[in-house]
Amino acid sequence: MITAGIDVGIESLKAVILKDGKVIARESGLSGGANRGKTAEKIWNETLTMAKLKPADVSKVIATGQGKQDVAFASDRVTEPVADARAARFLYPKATSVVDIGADQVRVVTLGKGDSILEVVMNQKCAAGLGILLKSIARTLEMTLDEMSNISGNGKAAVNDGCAVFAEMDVLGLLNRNIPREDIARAVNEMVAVRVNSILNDKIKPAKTTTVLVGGVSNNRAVVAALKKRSGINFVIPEHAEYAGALGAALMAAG
Amino acid sequence: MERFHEILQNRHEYARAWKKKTGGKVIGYYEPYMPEEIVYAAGALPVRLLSQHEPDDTTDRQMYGNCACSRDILNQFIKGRYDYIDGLINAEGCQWMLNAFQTTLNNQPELFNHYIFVPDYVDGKTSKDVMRSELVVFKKAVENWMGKPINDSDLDRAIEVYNTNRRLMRQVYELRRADNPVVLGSEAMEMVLASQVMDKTEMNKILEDAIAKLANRKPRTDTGVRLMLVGSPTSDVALEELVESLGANVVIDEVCTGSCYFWNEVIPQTNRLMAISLRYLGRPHCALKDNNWRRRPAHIHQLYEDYQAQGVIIAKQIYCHPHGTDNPLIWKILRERNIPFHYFERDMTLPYEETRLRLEAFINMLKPMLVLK
Amino acid sequence: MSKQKWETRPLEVWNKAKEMRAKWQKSIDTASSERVLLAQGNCQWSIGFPALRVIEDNPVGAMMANKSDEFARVSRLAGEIIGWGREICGYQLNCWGAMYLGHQIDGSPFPLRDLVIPFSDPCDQHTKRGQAPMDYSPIPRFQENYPLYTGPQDPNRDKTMIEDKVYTTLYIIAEIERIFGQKFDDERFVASVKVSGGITPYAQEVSRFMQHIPSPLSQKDLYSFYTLGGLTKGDPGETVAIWKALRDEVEWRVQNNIAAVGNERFRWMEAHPPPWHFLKYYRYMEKYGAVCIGSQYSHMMAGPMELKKDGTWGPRFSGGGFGRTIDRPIKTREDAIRVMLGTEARGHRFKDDEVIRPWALDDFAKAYKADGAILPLWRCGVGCTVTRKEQGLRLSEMGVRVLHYEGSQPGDRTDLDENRLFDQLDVWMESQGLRKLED
Amino acid sequence: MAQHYWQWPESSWTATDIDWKKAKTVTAGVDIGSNSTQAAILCDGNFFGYASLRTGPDYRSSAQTAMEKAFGKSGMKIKDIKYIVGTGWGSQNVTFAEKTIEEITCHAKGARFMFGPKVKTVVDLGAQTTKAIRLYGWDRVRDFQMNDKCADGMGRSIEVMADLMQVSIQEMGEKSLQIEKDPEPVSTTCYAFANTEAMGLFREGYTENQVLAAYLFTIAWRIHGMIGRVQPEKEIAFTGGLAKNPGIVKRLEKAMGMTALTSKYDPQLAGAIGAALIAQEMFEKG
Ligand SMILES: Nc1ncnc2c1ncn2[C@@H]1O[C@H](COP(=O)(O)OP(=O)(O)O)[C@@H](O)[C@H]1O
Ligand SMILES: Nc1ncnc2c1ncn2[C@@H]1O[C@H](COP(=O)(O)OP(=O)(O)O)[C@@H](O)[C@H]1O
Ligand code: SF4
Ligand code: SF4
Ligand code: SF4
Repeated sequence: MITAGIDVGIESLKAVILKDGKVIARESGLSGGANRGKTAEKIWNETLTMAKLKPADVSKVIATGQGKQDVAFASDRVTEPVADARAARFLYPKATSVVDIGADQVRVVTLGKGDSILEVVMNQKCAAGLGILLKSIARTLEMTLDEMSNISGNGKAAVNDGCAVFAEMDVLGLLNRNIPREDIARAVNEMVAVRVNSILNDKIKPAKTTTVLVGGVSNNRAVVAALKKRSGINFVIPEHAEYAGALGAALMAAG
Repeated sequence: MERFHEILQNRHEYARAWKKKTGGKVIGYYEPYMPEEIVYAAGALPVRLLSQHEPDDTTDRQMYGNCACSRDILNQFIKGRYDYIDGLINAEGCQWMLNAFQTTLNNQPELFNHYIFVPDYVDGKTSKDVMRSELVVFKKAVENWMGKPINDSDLDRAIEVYNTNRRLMRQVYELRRADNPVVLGSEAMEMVLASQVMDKTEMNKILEDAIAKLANRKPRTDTGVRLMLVGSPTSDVALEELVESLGANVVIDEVCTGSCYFWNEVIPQTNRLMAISLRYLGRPHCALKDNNWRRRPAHIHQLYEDYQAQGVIIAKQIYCHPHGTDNPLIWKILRERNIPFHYFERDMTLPYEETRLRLEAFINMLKPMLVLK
Repeated sequence: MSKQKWETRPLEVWNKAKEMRAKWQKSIDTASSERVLLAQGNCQWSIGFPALRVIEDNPVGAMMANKSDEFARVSRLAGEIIGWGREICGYQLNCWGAMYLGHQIDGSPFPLRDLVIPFSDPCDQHTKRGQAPMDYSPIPRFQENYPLYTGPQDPNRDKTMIEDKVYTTLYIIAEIERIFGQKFDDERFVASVKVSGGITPYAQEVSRFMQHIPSPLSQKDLYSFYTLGGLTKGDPGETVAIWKALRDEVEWRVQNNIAAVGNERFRWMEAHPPPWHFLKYYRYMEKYGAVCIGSQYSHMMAGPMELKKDGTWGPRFSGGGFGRTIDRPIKTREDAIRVMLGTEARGHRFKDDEVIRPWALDDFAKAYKADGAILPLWRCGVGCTVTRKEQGLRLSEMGVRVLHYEGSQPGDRTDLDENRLFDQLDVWMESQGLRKLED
Repeated sequence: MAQHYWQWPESSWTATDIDWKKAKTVTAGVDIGSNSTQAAILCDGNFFGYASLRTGPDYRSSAQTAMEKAFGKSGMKIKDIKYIVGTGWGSQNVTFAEKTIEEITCHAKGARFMFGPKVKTVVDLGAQTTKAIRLYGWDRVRDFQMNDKCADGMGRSIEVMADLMQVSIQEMGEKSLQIEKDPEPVSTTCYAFANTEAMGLFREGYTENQVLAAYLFTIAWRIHGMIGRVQPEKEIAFTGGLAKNPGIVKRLEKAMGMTALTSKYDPQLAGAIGAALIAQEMFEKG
């Protein structure tokens, strides 16, 4: 059976086509604000082309993500944590929790027996926009996201870890004091880790070795390293972790 | 002077050392309405719990919407910075502090703890009796816990030590009034802050020394614009230092961790607990308790005049609701009396650039260095 | 809905209730023209003064939020401009913002207050209530103490605190008589205290009926009623009559399995007032077959209740005080005040529970067989949110699924992200394996 | 990323009809904002040249570049300028400046030059901070207010929003005005909330223009509160980058019942011009 999942994030849109439990095509792009519906179609078509398929070949499409209702051709919609949970179980059957750090939201899903979910914790509003912050700081520092995620080691600089807005303020202050760009980037990565760790501390704390990390920011090695250090959790990071939502939706479409 | 800075910076070490030296017990307290004399008379060290800057990734689990002050105290407890504390006392004040108290106890129920109800209507006719009866209960609780009674002579001694401290601090503040003061705003503030985490007997000794030394200091002629600080409690002197770096000086404050802490003394009477009650109810009103008869605006105005300040900085902690609720009236009064002021919100840390901009502009506004056409 | 499990039908007493509310509102609106004193605040004894109306900023603010987003927003801005920040309780911002603007929603002039009698409530925002009108135009204000302490019950402490309150209340009444030259009518007051004791048993029964599956009423219904006896001081006799009618109707509903939500399959509880401008989420939850069985707040008229050892849900106090049945004669003003205050200084108000009985919500969940709890986190004010996250932790440990959403305050829509809330509700339901019954 | 929606156009201009070599005093002001850097040059008080560009991560070189762009082909060099005043967020990094002065004084001064003596209230809408400045009858600051801490970064947030919406920053304002009635604003608390909430409006079926309208209304509303706190007079001038966004300015005008003053100068230049004017005074005072 061929099924597909589309994850319409606030920033990026991801599509996955699944055939008999195997991913045969994946594609992503920017979500595009008001045109999310059209972007979804465009990326969907690209994914189909990649898989050399026609729309009719796909038996079911499920959409997820903050813009899921904009996907006109999807026959069903699921919420993001449910899709994440499904994907995590598929990618790593031993998984007990899954943490998704996206552009705007951080979600911690604790998995229960069978298909059940014990708890979903989402970031508080003041911890929103961590992925966006990383991107916007990269722009301010004129660095690429990749450069920012390669930074390691220690530095003295620190930014306010209360929220993205205050952190950005402090970054500008550090720039004014001519602190090296690398130090600033490091401080911001650390700040993101502090905020995410605070969400991990909420309600049920994820297990040390069986927690799966997905979402765009899982690509940021520096943040992940800092988070590992703070939380003591040795995350399992699947390949193509940012597609987890889409994959989960495709799996759900397959039943 | 440096000694105060040192103790303030290393307040945890100070308390641990005190404990080791004396074998005594340390009691942490949250609100300025806590009658320290009683604790001191029992032979324990009362320490005001102050916030610190530390990444906070622990309190979201149990708190929401709190001011950074109360949040950070909980954060420090969870991280074990306050492992030397044997007991916690909260004298009713702000609810966020009550929250910090209660939540800490939920995490560490083994601590000795007591809650003192402080009348909301501090000027009420019967409020002093309620306060006194609360102190009777409190004294008994401390006695039971310490395992020995607190005598009148213990109380007298403690009252004397605290009154001496208050007098000395008033003396230091008196020095700030001079046109060319020998003590800067940040230095004086550091003293007050340090005094809240120190053994007062020791503090008094150091303080006497310091005052003697101050007398020989050369008056500063470069302190510039005289400012007054009003607002939420703080635990550091970053703001004062910033002001000084901009060619101005904070000459007086109306802050709960500043002048309000020591402003009035216990007036002795045979009923010691009543004397203490009256002292605490009669302290400069904190924003929360300033509800029926408004004394705060008058007090602020008086300090402003006495210290010949030229402008007022109102700095409020984010989510500090007592000060938030009081602002409209303070603004109104200041405007009516043509007193220039600048209001802003601060967090645990001061964003340097932004605050500098505000203060510099405010100082330029008060005393333009350019004769603009 | 295709096929409902249970029958649903609207409440019949509802119309009568509406009428009573309208009457009360009118008496406020005409207060100034009738030369009636208008007090900011709330107290039961106000009924003793023939020409005194008490009205709090809380219901005014809530009503504004409910009626007009725009007017509430403009009012809040007026408050912000004179110096309030966003950490202030939204009711206060709405109500006094309108005072600064000088008019009400319908454009009529804002009725200025003549005196302030702050409502006794542990929320810090209440301690400072009524200062806005006092600072705006000099009017008398009568503060009292709101005693509270943690730790074990101590009769001696209670006694001192209650004596203080009795003294202060008598003093305030005498002061109002002196300042405004109004005679306090003891008989009326005594009658009112007796009558409000009369409501309590009915309210408690209604509360207990809510334990039934399917729930006969939902949170929205409760909100229509709780204001009747408590916040609006209408005709006492009428109030008791309507509570009786309500009780009878609810009993009938329980006997006949008339449900608030026809497809009830999930029961959830709350902890505080909802956002008054956004009551539509209750409707939305019905799509999932979920019903809200109330909160301590909406069950307030029944007074403090607790889970008894035998598993029943019953009143916590007897012998006077808010929500307590009266078991002794009331003759004088002081008797009535003492009954009104009860014998314990704390536990009086549902918000005391936040501090002294943190397990209160656990009990509530058990009593009402709640599957879930929606606990809002409000950024402004204090009383709304203090210890809410800890309560959430306790409930989760019990196996009750908890949803926190964030906003400013029930009367302030600034921070409430409606679509995010819908998303959260979807996640909450779906993660428990529940999907919408039908769209 | 194919298109940079957030990028606003940089610009510069140098007068060709003034011979700077003949001028008695040549002064300059450099405003290093957190987002944009401007340089303005005055010859005997006449506007000679300016440049406005994006501040890079190296503030010092941004200041340098701005000066060079403002010189254009005139052949002027930094050493030819008698007095330079630095201002703005990064003022300390104008290494070649004789003096630095905070931007509130500079904006007040610059606005008087740009908008004429009618101005009583100046509102600087910068990328990181917004300020409302009330003047005395002349160009001295009488009272001022800056945004609350949580309202920082409104200008930067618009850039993020431009990216998320994929609408160019210059078109946002116009687009947001092409609707019949403004929807209620989203959260005015801070931009992190506002961005999320605005993006969520699509769920309610909002069109692109409506989302933009709600979003810009939010920012305008926030600024309205701040302006109110200085008890403004009606003669208001908007300066700073956001003053170029009609979606904000028009909404503020409507909410406050006034019409903003206009000027032939680019509003973003106020800080730099003010600094150059102060430089001139400083120089004349000696
Ligand atoms: N290659 C990468 N390296 C580092 N960070 C990345 C990379 N790709 C994406 N990110 C981060 O991930 C975020 C996007 O996360 P994503 O889960 O795709 O968002 P959403 O689904 O919410 O739209 C970006 O804002 C960015 O910070
Ligand atoms: N042409 C334009 N159209 C719309 N908005 C603009 C334009 N140019 C700049 N902006 C806005 O102005 C902001 C920069 O403001 P500016 O006052 O220059 O900042 P600062 O001086 O604080 O660095 C940008 O973030 C952008 O939002
Ligand atoms: S600026 Fe930061 S702290 Fe303030 S509301 Fe926004 S996210 Fe929260
Ligand atoms: S008074 Fe203000 S700063 Fe102090 S605990 Fe209360 S809210 Fe926090
Ligand atoms: S509990 Fe909430 S709604 Fe009530 S007064 Fe306090 S802040 Fe306002």
